[in-house]
Amino acid sequence: MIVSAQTVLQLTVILPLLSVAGLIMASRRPNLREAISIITGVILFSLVVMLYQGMMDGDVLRVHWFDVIPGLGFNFHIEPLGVLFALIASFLWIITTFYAIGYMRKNGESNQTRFYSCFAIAISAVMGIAFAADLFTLFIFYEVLTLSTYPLVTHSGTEAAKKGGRIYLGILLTTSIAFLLFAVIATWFVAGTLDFTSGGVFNGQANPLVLSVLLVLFVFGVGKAAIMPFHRWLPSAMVAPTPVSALLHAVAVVKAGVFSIMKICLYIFGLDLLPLLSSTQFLLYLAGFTVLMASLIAMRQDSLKARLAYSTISQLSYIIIGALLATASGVLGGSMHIAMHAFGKITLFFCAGAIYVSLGKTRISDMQGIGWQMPVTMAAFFIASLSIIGVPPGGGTWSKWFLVMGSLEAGQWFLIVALMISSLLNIAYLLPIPFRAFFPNDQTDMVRGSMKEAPLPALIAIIVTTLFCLILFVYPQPLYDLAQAILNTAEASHG
Amino acid sequence: MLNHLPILQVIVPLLAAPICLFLQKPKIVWLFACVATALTFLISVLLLQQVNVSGTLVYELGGWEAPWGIEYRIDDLNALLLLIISSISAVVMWAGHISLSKELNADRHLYFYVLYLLSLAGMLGIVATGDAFNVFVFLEVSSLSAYALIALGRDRRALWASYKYLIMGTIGATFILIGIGLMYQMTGTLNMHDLATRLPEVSQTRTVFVSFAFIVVGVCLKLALFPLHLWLPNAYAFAPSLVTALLAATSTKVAIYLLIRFTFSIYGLSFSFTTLPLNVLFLVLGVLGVFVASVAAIYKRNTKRLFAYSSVAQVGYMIIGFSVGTAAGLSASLIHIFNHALMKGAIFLALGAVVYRVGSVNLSQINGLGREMPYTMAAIVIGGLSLIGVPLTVGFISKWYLIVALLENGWWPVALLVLLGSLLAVIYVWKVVESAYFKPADSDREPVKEAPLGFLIPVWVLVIANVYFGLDTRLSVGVAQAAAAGLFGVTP
Amino acid sequence: MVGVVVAIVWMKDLFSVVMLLGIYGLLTASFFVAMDAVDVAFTEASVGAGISTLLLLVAVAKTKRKEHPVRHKPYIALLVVIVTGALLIYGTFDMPRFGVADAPGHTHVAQRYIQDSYEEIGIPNIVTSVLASYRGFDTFGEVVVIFTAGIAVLALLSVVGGVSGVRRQSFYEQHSMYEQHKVLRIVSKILIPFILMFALYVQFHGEYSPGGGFQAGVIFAAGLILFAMLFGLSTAQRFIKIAWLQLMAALGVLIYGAVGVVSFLNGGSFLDYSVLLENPVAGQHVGIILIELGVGLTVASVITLIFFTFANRKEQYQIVDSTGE
Amino acid sequence: MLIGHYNYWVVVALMMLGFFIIIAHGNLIKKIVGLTIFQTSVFIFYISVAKLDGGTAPILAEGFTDYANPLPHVLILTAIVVGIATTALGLALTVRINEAYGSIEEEFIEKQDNQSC
Repeated sequence: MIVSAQTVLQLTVILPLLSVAGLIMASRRPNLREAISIITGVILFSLVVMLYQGMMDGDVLRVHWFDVIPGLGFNFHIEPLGVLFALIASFLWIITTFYAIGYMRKNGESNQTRFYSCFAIAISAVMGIAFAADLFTLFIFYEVLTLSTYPLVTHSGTEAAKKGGRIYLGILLTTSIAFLLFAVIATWFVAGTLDFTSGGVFNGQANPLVLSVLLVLFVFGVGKAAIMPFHRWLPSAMVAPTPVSALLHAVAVVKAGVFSIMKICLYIFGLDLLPLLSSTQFLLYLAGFTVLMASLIAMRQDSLKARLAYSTISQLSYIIIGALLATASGVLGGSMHIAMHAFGKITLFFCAGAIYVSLGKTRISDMQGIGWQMPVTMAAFFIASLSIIGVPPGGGTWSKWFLVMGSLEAGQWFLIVALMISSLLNIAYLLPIPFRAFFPNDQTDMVRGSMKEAPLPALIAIIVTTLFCLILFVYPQPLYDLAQAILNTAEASHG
Repeated sequence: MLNHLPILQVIVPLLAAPICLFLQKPKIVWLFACVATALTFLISVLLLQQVNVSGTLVYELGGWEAPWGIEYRIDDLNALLLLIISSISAVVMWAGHISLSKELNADRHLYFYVLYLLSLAGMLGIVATGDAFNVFVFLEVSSLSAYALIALGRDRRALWASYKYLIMGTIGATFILIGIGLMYQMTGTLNMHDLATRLPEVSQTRTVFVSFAFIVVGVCLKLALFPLHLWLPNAYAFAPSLVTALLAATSTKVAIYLLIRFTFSIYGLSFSFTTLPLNVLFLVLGVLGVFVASVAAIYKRNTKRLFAYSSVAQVGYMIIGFSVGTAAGLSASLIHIFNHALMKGAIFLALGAVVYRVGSVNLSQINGLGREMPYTMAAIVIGGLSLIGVPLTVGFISKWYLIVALLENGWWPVALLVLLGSLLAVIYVWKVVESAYFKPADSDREPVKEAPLGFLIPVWVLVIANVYFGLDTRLSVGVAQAAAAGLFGVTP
Repeated sequence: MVGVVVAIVWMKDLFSVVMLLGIYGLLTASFFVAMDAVDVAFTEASVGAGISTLLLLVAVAKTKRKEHPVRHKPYIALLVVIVTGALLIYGTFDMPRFGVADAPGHTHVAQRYIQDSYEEIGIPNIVTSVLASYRGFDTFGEVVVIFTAGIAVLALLSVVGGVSGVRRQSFYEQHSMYEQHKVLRIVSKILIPFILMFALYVQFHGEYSPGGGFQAGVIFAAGLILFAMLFGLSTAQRFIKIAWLQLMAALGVLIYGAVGVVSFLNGGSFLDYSVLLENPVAGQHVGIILIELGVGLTVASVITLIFFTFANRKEQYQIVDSTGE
Repeated sequence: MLIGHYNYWVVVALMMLGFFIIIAHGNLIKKIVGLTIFQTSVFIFYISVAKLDGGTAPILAEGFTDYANPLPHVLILTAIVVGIATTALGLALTVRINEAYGSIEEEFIEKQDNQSC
C-alpha cells in the first residue's frame, strides 16, 4: 500500500467513524452490515500493524489536526505503549465482532444497528486514546468513549439497564469532569504543556505537594481504571450484552483507563519524579487494597459476569501498581499485563456469554455439570483462568512475574504479599467454575450426551482468544520486545 | 452605507417592526421578519469585521458629537454581543411560522412578529449605544416587548409570570434610572466614555458609591442573578417556545453586558473591585447561584422550567468568571456568554419542536420521544452535553477557560466547585435523556411524528454551531479575548 | 404630597386610590412648574393626572374595586425599603447642594445646550432642541416604547375577530353618560373640536413654548376618548377603527425613522437634520417639525388605541369573585 | 448642609413609599400604583437636579441668562412616556390575569398556581 504513515495514523481514528455511516445505511441488511463491521476491523488491524512495523523500524510520527484552544488541539503520535494498546483493541475488535454476530442473532436482540454503530464509535475513541500525543486529545477521546459506550450499557432498555447506565455514566463523568479535567487544566497551568514527553513535563520546578495532589487527582480522575472507591461502575456495566462486556469492559474501556494512567505516569510525571511524590505510596497501598478487596468480593458473587467484573477490578490495579512502582520491571509487567489480561478476560467473558446464549444460565451455582454440554467452552474457560491466575501454561505468568519482581525492586513488601494472596484468591474464585462444570458436587447434576455449544462464530472467537493465551506463554518475545520498547521510551530522558 | 452600519444594526429591526403592521398577512410578515433578522445578522457580521480591522467604531447620532449628542460606540465587546443576539434571533425566526401555528391564535401572529422585532431592536440598541440614558430607553423597548411576548404563552401562568417579570423588570429599570441620575448629578454627563473620564474625580463620594450600588442591583435584577432570579423560571417556562429560545439565548446576556460595561468601562476596575469588595460578593452569589439553581433544576418536572433554572445556574458561571477581575476571567465569561447562547438557543428551540408535536414539555410527555422524534431529541442531547461541558462541544471550551482563569488567580477551591457544579448538570440533563430514550411512551399520548423540516433546520444549525465552535474557537475566543483585553486596556 | 402617598398606602378602595394617584400626579406637575420644568409639568399633568388615571380607572372597572387586606406582615418588605432608602439618604450627603449653579450637572454638557442651541437649531425652546435634535435618538426610542406598549396591549387584549360593526352592550355604554347627561353631551360636542384644535396648536408650536408632539398627541387622544365616553364606544369606533389606529401608530414611527434614513442618505448621520436642507438651521427646523409630527401621530393613536382596546374587552370574561367584593 | 438636601430626602421618602407599595401589597393594581409613584418620585429627583437658583424655564427669551438645566427635563419627558407605557402594559396584564384567575390578589393567584402544578 502506498499511503504515508501519517495517513495511516489518521485513518485509524477516522476509519471506524466512517464505517458508522456504512452501518447505518446498511441497517436493513444485517449481512452487509456485519460484513462492513468485520472488514473495517480487518483493515483497522492491518493499519495498526503497519504502524507497529513502522515504529519498530524507528519511524517517528506526529500528526497535528488543528487547535481547539490556542496551543491545544488534536495531536497524534505513535509510541510503543499506544501501539500495544491499539494492537490489542483492534485485533480483539475483529474477534468480538465475530462473536457478536453469533451472540446477537441467537439472542434476537433489537437495535443491532445502534449496537454496531456505537461499538465502532467506541473503537474510534479507543484509537484516539491510544495514539493521543497529549493529555488534551486523550481527555477528549476518553469522554467520547464514555458517552459512546453508554448506549451499549443501556442497550436492553430495562429498568436494571437504566440503573446500571446511570451508575456507569455517573461515576465515569463525575470522576473525569471533577478530577481528571481539573488535573488536566492544572497540569497545563503548572507545566505549560500537555504533550506526552519522555521523562515527564514537570521540570522539577513545580511544588511537590501540588504534584502529589495532581497525581491523586489523575488516578482518581481516570475512573475507567476502576481503582477503589471508584469501581462501582464496572459491575453495573455488566447489564450490557456480553460482547460489550467482553470487549469494552474487559479490554477497551478499562484498558483505556489503565493505559491513561500509565501514560500519565510515564510521560507526564516521569519515572524519576514518581517515586519522590508523597502520594505515590498512598496510591500504591490503595491499589494493593483494591487488588485484595476486589478479589474477596469476587468470591462472593454468584453471577458469573459480576464475578468476572470484580476480577477485572482486581487485575486493573495490578497494572496501576506496575505503573506507579516506576521501576523497570514494574513497567514491563504492567504493560505486558495489559495484553495478558486482555486475552484472558475476553475469553472468560466470551465463555460466560456462550453459556448464557446456549443454556440461558448466568448464575455460577447453576453451572454445575455443564462441562459435557459445552466442553470446548469450559476448556477454554479453564485455560483462560490459568492465564489470569498467572500459572503456566497461561500468558499471565510472565506479567505477574515481572510485577512481583518490580515490587521486590522497590522493596514494597506489602504489595508482594497482596499480589500473592490475590493470586491464591484468583484460584479460589475462578478454578472451581470449570472444575464443577466437569465434576459437579452431586453427580446427578451431570448432563451427558447433548452437546449444546455456542453458535459457530462465537465458538471460533473463543478458540482464537484461548489460543492466544497459550501462545503468549510459549512465545512472549514480541510482547516482551514491545514492553521493553515502552520502557526505553520512558527512560529516554536519562539517555 | 458601510459607515452607517452601527445605526443600521439597530434601526433595521426597529423600522421593520412597524412595517410589519402594513403587511397584515401572517405568512408574509413572517417572511419579511426573516429577511429583516437575516439582514440584521449580516450587518452584525460586517460590523465585527470592521471592528477587527479598524478598531472601535464611533457613530454620532444626529451629527452631534458626544457628549452633547448620543453616540454609538462599537468595540470588540459590543460587536461580539451584537453578533450573538442577531445570529440567534435570526435563526430562531426561521422556525417562527411553524411554531406559532400551534402556539398562538392566527390573529396574534402579526403582533408577535412586531414585538419580536422590537425586542430584538431593543437589545441591540442597549448593546450598541454609548449613552447611559439611551441604555435605559432601549432597555424599556426590549423589556416591554418581552413582557408582552411572554404573556402570549398559552398557559394562564404565562400572564402571571409576565406580570411578575414586569414588576421586577421595572423596579430594576428604575433602579438603573436612579443610578444614572446620581451619576449625572455628580458628573454632568451621560455619555459612557465621558463618564469614565469624569468619574474618577468624584469617585470617593458617597453619591457615586450609591449610584453604583443602584445600577448593579438594577442590572442584577434583569440578569436574574441569584437570589434575584425568581421571576425568570416561570417566565421562560410559560412563554411561547420561540420567545423562550430568544430570551434565554440573549436577554440575560445583555444584562451581563451592562454589568461588564458599567463595572469595567465606566466605573473602572479599581473602583468596582478595589474600593468595593464587589468581586467577593459576586463570587459568592455566583457559586451559590450555580448550586442552588442546579439543584432546583433537578426537581423540575417541566423541562422548560428545568432548563430555565439551568439558565440561572449558567448565569452563575458567567458571574464567577466576571468576579475574577482579570482579563482571563472576563474573557472566560464572554466566551461562556457566546457559548451559552448557542446551547440554550438549540435546547429551547428543540423544545419548541416538542411543543409543536406533543403540545407539552412535561417530562412524562417526553417519555419515549427518542424514537418518535429522533432528530429533535438528539439536538436536545447534544445541547445538554454542551451544558455539562463535555469535550467537542462549546460547553467544554467555556469550562476550560473559566477554570484556567480561576487557577491563574489561585482560586483552586472555586475551580473545583465549578466542576462539581457541572456534575449537577449531568443529573438534570440525564433526567431528560432517560425520559426520552428509556421510558415507554405514555399510553395517553398520541404517537407523534418528527418535527417538520422547517423546524429541524434551525435547530440543527444551532446544534452544529455548538459542535463547530467547540472545535474551532478562533472566532469566539479570539473576539472575547480581544474584548477583555480592550476593557482592561482602557482601565489601567 | 407625602400625605397623599401615605393615604394611598393605607387605602383599600382601589377607586379612591386611583383618584388620589391622580391628585398626586397633579401635585407633581405643579411641583415641576415650581422647578421651572414647564414641559415636563405639561406632560406629567396630561399623563400622570390624565391618561394613567383614566387607564387605571378602566382597569379597576374591569377587575375588582376592593383590595384584599394583606395577611402576612410586611416586615421583609419594610426592611428592604428601609435599607434602600437609607442607602439613598446616605448617597445624598455628598450631593451638590440643591439649586446651586456650579453643580456638575449644570456646568458640563448642559452649558452648550443653553448657550449654543439657538444658533445651532434655531428654536427658543431648549427642551425641544435637546429632545428632538441633540438627543433625538432617545426620543425615537421613546416613540418606539409607546408604539411597543400599544402593540403589546393589542396583543394581550384585542378582541378576537375584531369589533367593527358589532354593536355590543359594553361597559362604557351602560355606564356612560350617554343617556343621562344631555347637557354634557352638547357642551362637549362643542368642546371636542376645540380640544383637538388645541392639540394641533401644541403640536406645531412646540418649538416656541412648552409642548410638542407628545403632549399634543396626548391631548388629541384625550379629545377622542372624551368623545368615546360621551357618545359610546361603538359610535366612536365607527369613525375611528382600531385597525387604522394601529397603522397610524406605525406610520408615526416610520415618519420618524424615515427622517433619520433620509438624513443619512443625504450624507449626514442618522437623524442629522442639518443635511435635510441647504441651510443647516432650517434643516434642523424642518427635521424637528417632521419628527414631532411622527411623535404626535404615534402617541395620539396609541393612547386612543390602548383605551379602546381596554374598553372593548368583553364583559363576559369577567368572573365574579366572591372574595373580592 | 441639611437644608440643602432636605429636598432630596422628601423625594427619597416618596420613592420608598412607592417601593413599599410594590413589594408589600398583593393587589396587582395597587402594585402598579406603587410603581407609578416610585417612578414619578424618581422624576422629581431628576427635575430637582435640574433646578437652578434664580433660573427660569429653559425657553430662551430676552432678558434671561440663567435657565434651569434642560437636559434632565428631556430625560424625564422620555421617562414619563416610558412610565405610562409600562403602566398600560401592566394594567393590560392585570385585566387578563383577572379573567384567567378570577382575582387580582397575589395570594389567590399563587395558591391557584400551586394547586395546578
